[in-house]
Amino acid sequence: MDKPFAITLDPGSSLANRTGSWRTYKPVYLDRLPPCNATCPAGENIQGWLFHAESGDYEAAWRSLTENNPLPAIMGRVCYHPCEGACNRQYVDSAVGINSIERFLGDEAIKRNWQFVKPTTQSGKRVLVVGAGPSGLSAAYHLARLGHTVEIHEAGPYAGGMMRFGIPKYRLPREVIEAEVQRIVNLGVSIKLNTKVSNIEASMQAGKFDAAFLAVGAHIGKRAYIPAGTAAKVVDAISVLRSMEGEEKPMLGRRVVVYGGGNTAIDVARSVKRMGAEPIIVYRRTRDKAPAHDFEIEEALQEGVMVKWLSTIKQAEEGEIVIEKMALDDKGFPQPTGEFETLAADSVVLALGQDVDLGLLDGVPGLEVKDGTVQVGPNMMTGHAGIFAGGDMVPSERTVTVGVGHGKKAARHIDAWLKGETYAPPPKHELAGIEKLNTWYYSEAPHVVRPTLDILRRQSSFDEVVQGLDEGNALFEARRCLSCGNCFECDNCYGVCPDNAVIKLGPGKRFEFNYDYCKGCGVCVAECPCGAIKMVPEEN
Amino acid sequence: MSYQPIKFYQTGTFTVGNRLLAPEERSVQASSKRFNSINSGHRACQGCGEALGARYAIDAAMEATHGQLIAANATGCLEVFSTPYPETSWQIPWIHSLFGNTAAVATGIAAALKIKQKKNPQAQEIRVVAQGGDGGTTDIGFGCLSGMFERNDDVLYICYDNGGYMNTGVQRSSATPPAARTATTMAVGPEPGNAFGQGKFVPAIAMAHEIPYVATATVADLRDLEAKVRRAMEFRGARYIHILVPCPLGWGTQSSETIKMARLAKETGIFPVFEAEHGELKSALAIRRQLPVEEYLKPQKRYAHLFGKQPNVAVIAKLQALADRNIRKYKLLETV
Amino acid sequence: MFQVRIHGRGGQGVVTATEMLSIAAFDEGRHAQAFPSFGSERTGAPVVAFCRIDDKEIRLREPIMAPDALIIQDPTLLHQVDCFAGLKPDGYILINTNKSFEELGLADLVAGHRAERLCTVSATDLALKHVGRPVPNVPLLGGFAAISGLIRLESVIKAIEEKFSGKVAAGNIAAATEAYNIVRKEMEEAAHAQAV
Amino acid sequence: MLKQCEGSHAVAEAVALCRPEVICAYPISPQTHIVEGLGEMVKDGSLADCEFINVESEFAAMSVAIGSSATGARTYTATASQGLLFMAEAVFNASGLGLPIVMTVANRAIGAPINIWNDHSDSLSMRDCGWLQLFAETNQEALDLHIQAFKLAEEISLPVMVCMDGFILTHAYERVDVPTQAEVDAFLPPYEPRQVLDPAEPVSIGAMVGPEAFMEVRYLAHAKQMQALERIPQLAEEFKQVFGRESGGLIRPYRCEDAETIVIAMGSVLGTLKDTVDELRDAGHKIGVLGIVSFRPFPLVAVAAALKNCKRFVVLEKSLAVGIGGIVATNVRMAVTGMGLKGYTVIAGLGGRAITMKSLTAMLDKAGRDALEPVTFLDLDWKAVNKQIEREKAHRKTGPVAEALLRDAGIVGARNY
Repeated sequence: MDKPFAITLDPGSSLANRTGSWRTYKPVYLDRLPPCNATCPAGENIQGWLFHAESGDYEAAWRSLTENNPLPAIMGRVCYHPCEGACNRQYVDSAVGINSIERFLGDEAIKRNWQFVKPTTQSGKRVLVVGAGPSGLSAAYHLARLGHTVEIHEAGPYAGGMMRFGIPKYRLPREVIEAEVQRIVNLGVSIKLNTKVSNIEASMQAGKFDAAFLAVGAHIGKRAYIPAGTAAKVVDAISVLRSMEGEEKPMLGRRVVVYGGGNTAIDVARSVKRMGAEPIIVYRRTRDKAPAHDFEIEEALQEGVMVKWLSTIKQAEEGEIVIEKMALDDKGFPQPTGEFETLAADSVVLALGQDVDLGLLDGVPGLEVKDGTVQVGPNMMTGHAGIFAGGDMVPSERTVTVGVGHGKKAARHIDAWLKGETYAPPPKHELAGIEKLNTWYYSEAPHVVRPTLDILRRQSSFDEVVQGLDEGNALFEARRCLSCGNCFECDNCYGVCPDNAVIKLGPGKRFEFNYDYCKGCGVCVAECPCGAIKMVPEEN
Repeated sequence: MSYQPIKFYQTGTFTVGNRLLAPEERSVQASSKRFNSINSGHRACQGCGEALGARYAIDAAMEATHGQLIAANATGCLEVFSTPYPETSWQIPWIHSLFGNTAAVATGIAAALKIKQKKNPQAQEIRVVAQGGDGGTTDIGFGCLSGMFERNDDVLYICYDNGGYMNTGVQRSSATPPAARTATTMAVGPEPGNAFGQGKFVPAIAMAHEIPYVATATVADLRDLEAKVRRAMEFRGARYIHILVPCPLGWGTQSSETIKMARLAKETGIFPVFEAEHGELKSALAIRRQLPVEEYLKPQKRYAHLFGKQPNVAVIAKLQALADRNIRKYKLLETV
Repeated sequence: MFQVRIHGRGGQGVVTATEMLSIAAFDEGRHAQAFPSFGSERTGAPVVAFCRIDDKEIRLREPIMAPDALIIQDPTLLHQVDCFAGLKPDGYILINTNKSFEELGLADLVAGHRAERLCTVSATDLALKHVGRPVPNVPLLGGFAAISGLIRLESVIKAIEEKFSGKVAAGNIAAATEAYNIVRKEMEEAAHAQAV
Repeated sequence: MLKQCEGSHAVAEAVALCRPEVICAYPISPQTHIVEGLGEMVKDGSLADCEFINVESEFAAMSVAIGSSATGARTYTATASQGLLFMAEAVFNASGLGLPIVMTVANRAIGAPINIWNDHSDSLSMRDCGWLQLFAETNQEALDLHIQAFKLAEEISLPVMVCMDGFILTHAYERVDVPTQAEVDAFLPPYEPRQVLDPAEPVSIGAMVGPEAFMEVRYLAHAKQMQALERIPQLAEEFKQVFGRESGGLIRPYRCEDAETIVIAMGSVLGTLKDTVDELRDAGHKIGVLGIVSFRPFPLVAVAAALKNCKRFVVLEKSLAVGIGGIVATNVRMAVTGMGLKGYTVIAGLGGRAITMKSLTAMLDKAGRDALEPVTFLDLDWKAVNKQIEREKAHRKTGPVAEALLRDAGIVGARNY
């Protein structure tokens, strides 16, 4: 139409007015490090794999997870999940059940027989891994994916190391270990069982290995001197647990005293309970001082395990022991009280920690051994070039997860070393703390509690105590993730911009700012639920 | 075992959208094909709540009418920042006439459309929306608005309430909340701002006209706002939606806090968000995490005089009582 | 040009009367202009209305100050308003009353007037009788047709039919016709009396 | 077809014949009968496809008209006096937006003191609002001007006021020739808007225009009225072709040839003036009458041409520019600038004061002898005025003027004959 001058205007013509020039600060998208990822000893990108799980794409989630950890079904059972302790959701309602989702994904992978993708090229290098425990398996897996030929030498009859000999069935069914180990074998890793490496250099020469990763674990039960009569039965926890794997169960009698307050002590007590015995844990300090995880102590007590806190064994005789009551001093250390008590006991199981068998290192030049562990550099290499070590045999917290983490880390360094390079890990993003989030946008959704086996079966069988999640509640639990510091495409920035200055790039592509019109008001930053945008000054 | 089934992604209905929603569950604003009825390049202040509210509401109305919409606009910020010659931000047929006559202009548009429809019944039907600020609605335009209500003309009137005459430099309107400082109600004497009471609360007056549909909304609850515009378009006759749109300039808040302020207004009970049909209250948007009014008042410079060395406890208590009254009256703590 | 002024009270159909008079004249092919005294008078207040009748276009818009005829719809006005102001010598006067000019105390005022131009008719009674309401305006028009000879009774009846319908029209026609006959009779008697 | 009917009714019929699509109605005397009439026609269906809206004020009436006109509907409303002032803001807006609304103004005085009777103060107070203003002399012309007004308004996209004297015309029963629908359709084509609110072609109407373009917008409004100056006589000519009547145009001279004195006026008083002039002519005065039909745009050239041979002119107007004198007179004087004519302003008929031949004759006789004051208030009651002036000199608390004057005149209720 022939419009009147000035008073009538063509639609949308204000695009000519670039309001971006009003800006003194501008918003920028960024990824921040979610606290779960930050705390995972295995270095998992938890928020990353949850992102896929949220959409129900469990295989993608599993593949993302196994980028860092080849044993989700195992970890989903035995990991002590520090991630959940760090989870920002605990400030909204309760932490996301990361561990249970990991287990769900691991079990899905076994059920659906998902396999690892074989490397396309081979490096021609050969790496010897000593020990088929979590650390060794992890290293082997990563090295194989990097195209190296990997051979694991395992002294024992089965793969799994402490996962098999240290963790009872009711916490970790053996078929789960079998399945995840088999998947690593299918990737091309060869495992030689009953093959004890007694001299590492000899084994390396014999097998023409270019490098070695040692992860023999800590299998030798610590002994402590207890005055004991000849007839007294005193055994160590590791051998008890190991013997559970064999055919003939250990003969411990009815009243079994377990001496120690760590997870191993709990494991032994709960195991013998299942064999019909009446375990009593004797520990010299209090429950809150005990190194065992409280939820495990709780489960043990539920199952009828007795505990004598603040007690030490003074004397072991046939059929009974004498304990002395202790009291904590002001520094929290237990001190003898001189009060004694006699307990009936058919046997005493010592659960006082384990030592490493360092025999295979005898005579290797350059190695440094300190209080029973091999010293390694930040790249996990021992004093001897080409020989790396990890897991329980190096100084660190002795958990499966730490072991898996060592395996990954060592593998990356070994790979670099084989190439004559040094591996530099990528810089870490800034942490996405709760203060960076706008939690208003997350709707109320309480944590899903994993179902547990009924108490009678727990006391009488080795059936798995903690059950898995079904798909419905696994999905629900995954969707409780706040996606801290990482855009999950909620469209908030796109919606709340008063200047339509956010461009939506489509599914998976996130967004970008249209700085021609963005006035820099910062509403998008304030309303981003997960803290994936920040304001930065315009450079002048 | 039982677990709660999830309709939406864990951000529920609070975010604008998300990648996991079925298309029919997505908000209009989440769509990359939304109309952007008011386009980029407008001259609103940084973080303008009215610019945001207008796009939310008009886009939703465009969606509901398949783009067959004409808008009348009162004089005020929205008009000034959207259509300074030689540019307009509007992508829809739009007319600005005067400050106080928008409802009547819309009536005229509706009347003309009715006749055109009658003369050409197979033509696509076109609907009318009128919009203005609280000054143009509750003060100078109130006569025309009431007339439009009383005749039940087929017009959806949307009031963007930022609690004052911000365009002219923050003077008091009849929608200025109690104790809020404006350029014409300086923070002197015991009670700057309105005399106590809800001021002139036009949604209630609209309900008194018993028009088919009345609703309040805020820019902090997008989905609620869009649902109300959609609902409004299902009715014939006069409809009224009153949207709270924070004004960083007039309220003395950070430009980034626009939505936060609207959210606080609702969560404290200061601004009740509800829906009424034919004069009867139908539903209210429940408070999710109730907060004391201080949470809402403190960040705003217009209330700074309440929080000096000696906080004005009496006035704050009165404001809390106001919020409590809303909570009782509109049952804001009862979740349906 | 013939100018008529009608006096009455609000509610007595004064304005309507002038309009009908103009319609009657129009029906006879004349030019006519009827207009009220543009007041905001309410029921009961004194009201005046005017009607001009001519054979050519009427351009004059001033109020009628020198009427050729007066119709007074309410005799109680006689002592409140100067109804006779400007009346031309030998102007026509028709009053709604059952009294005589003498009884109304108008003897001096009308002294010298031609008797057959001074008539009274109790139009209110006729209205009550035929229409059932005390609206004297229409019967008076019948009387005016008679007294002035300016318009025919048929034209008045046509005007009535244009303004009213059904029973009201019929009643008014009856009333106007009776008034017409009454006035004719009065005029004849008056003429006869003068002849004697 | 010839009819004897009320002026308001005649106008209602004319408007209906123009097929309006939206009519806004708000009651105010003396306009009310017009919209009442239209309301009946919409109800009984004789005026089809028309929305009739009872608004809550004149301000709303014009605002509704703005909305409907901008949406492409032929739109009509009517008002008077206070009503016109109450809608003033919207009146300016309608012309500013270039919306071809047609509005009848049943001219009436403006208070205080409140007064319902006729003069021209209302529409003349809006003389600069950007509307065209056409004044009717008779009910026939009022009827005809409405038909012309719609065509004119829509052609040049400006609103038009048709002004007719309240009561004197609106309430007067007289003969009018009401054209047939066919005749009107032949003269007035359907409305084709210059701009329209339509989703198919969205535009923003009513933008904020700053110093950089505002003057241009105003100039264009002026240019449009200049354009109308040419169109108005042509339309009158076209109208004559179809209806066979002289109606409208810019000015209407009566016996002005060889006239030494020309009296200029607008509206219904022209009739009385013509009768007066006829008598004066018979008495040997060389006098004529010039009627102004189009007050806006004001026909400067045409007026100058009509006056070029006279010696003097008298502007008789029903309006007062307080503090200067005449409003029409001021415009006329602008037209005759430099022509060396004697000019007299006569303020008459304010608030319904009757303008009689007697007074006009006396006044024009004086004018003929150049014995007239430059500004004359016709039939002013000097006794009452002076008394009040004295009173005010005497003491401070004199109370309300109007009531005092009525008291002096011994008049209880206003009577005007």
